[in-house]
Amino acid sequence: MAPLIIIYFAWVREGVGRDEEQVERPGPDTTVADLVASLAARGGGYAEALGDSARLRAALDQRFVPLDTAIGDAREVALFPPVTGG
Amino acid sequence: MAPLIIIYFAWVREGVGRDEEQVERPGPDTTVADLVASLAARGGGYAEALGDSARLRAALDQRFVPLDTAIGDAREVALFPPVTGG
Amino acid sequence: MKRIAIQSDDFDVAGELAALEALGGGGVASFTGIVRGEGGLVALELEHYPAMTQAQVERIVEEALARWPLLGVSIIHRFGRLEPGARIVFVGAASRHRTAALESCAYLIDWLKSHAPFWKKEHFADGATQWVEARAEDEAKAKEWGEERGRE
Amino acid sequence: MKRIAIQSDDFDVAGELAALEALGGGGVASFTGIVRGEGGLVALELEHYPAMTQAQVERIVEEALARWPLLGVSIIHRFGRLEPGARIVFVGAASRHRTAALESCAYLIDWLKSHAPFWKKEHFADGATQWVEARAEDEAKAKEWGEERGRE
Repeated sequence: MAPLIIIYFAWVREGVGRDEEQVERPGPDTTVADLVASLAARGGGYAEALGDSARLRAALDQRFVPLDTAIGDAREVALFPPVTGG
Repeated sequence: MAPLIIIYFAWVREGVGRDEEQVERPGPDTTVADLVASLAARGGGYAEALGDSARLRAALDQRFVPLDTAIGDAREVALFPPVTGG
Repeated sequence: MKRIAIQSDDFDVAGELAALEALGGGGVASFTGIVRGEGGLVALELEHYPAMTQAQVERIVEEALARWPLLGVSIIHRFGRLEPGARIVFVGAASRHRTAALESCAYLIDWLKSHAPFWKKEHFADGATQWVEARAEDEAKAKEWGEERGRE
Repeated sequence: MKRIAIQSDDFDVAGELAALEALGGGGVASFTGIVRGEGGLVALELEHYPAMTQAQVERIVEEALARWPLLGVSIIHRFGRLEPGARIVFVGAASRHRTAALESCAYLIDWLKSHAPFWKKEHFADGATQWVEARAEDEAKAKEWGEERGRE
């Protein structure tokens, strides 16, 4: 099974120190919030950037989703702060 | 005392057949509606253009006024249909 | 910045917008009205009340400046004979606030429609002509903004 | 007409407006957002999510086309490093109806602010940097338009 791609933007990217990484695919019922918690448990920049999930937003395969959404068979999870375009 | 200048726009102008004219100044209590009625009484194009005051709007010295406004010492009365700019 | 022009010539929208953009406000909104060539229309003839137009448009610009925190307003209204596709009117506003810029443009164009001394005559391909009638809808839109000082 | 561009280069507002004016609708509205150089800001750095941005902006353009009788919509959003006075975003709409043109511009810019995957970082003269925080006000404005299909 293909690994899960995680991509980061803005201060989340700066905090974790990378744009993108691949992880072993979790079970399909795993939610984005579960993934965030497991990444934050790595400590360091990850804990800082991902420790407070209220400050985070996410997209699954380029669609915004609430953090309690199951990752299912999504190819790509993106984690980022609330957007500030326009 | 200076005469009263009356100016016409759009189909009112076309109906009366002129842009502008001067008339003897009526008493200061005369309203725009009174003036319109006296002009309409001339008959012909005047009656046609000015006979139905509900279709008319007016300005006194370049300010919009309701037709029941007294002409007072205004220098210029303008008579025209509702505006259609923009 | 306050710029009002009542003219027969066409105008340069890019230049107007550039002047508004240069005010440092962060947001510039605009509306441009164009002659529609529908129903065999070959030209729109705009008549206005020269002695009144400039002063009347200035009044409403002052209203907009009092209502919204604007850094600049630009209004250009043409008169004379205009063919389909020609620009008739331009309204532009600059503000720190996008809502102020957009709302003031809506206000200005609504007001121009129903309270600036212009009259439009349509000329058709078959030689017929017709004065455009004021629309109750336009009057209602202007009223929605509330009464202005010095409007009547 | 539907035109969406996500680019680092500046753009030609006059050209965008001319394309919208040529649609024969009678009314063209626009909003342009510009970098404000306040508080010692020397640059704004815009990051975005390339794989998502275009599709996400297309969704909202489709929403606007479904909501208002528009003849054309044009959206340009820049990314990269932008200095004070630089254009960030352009939203334009053409319609037979001035209200539709102006309202859809307001809708599009409100939506871009709170639902397009862009992030802004401020760079100051003293070398400090700061990520711009999302404003609750922007989120509320977008919500006022109601929920869109496929937004979440």
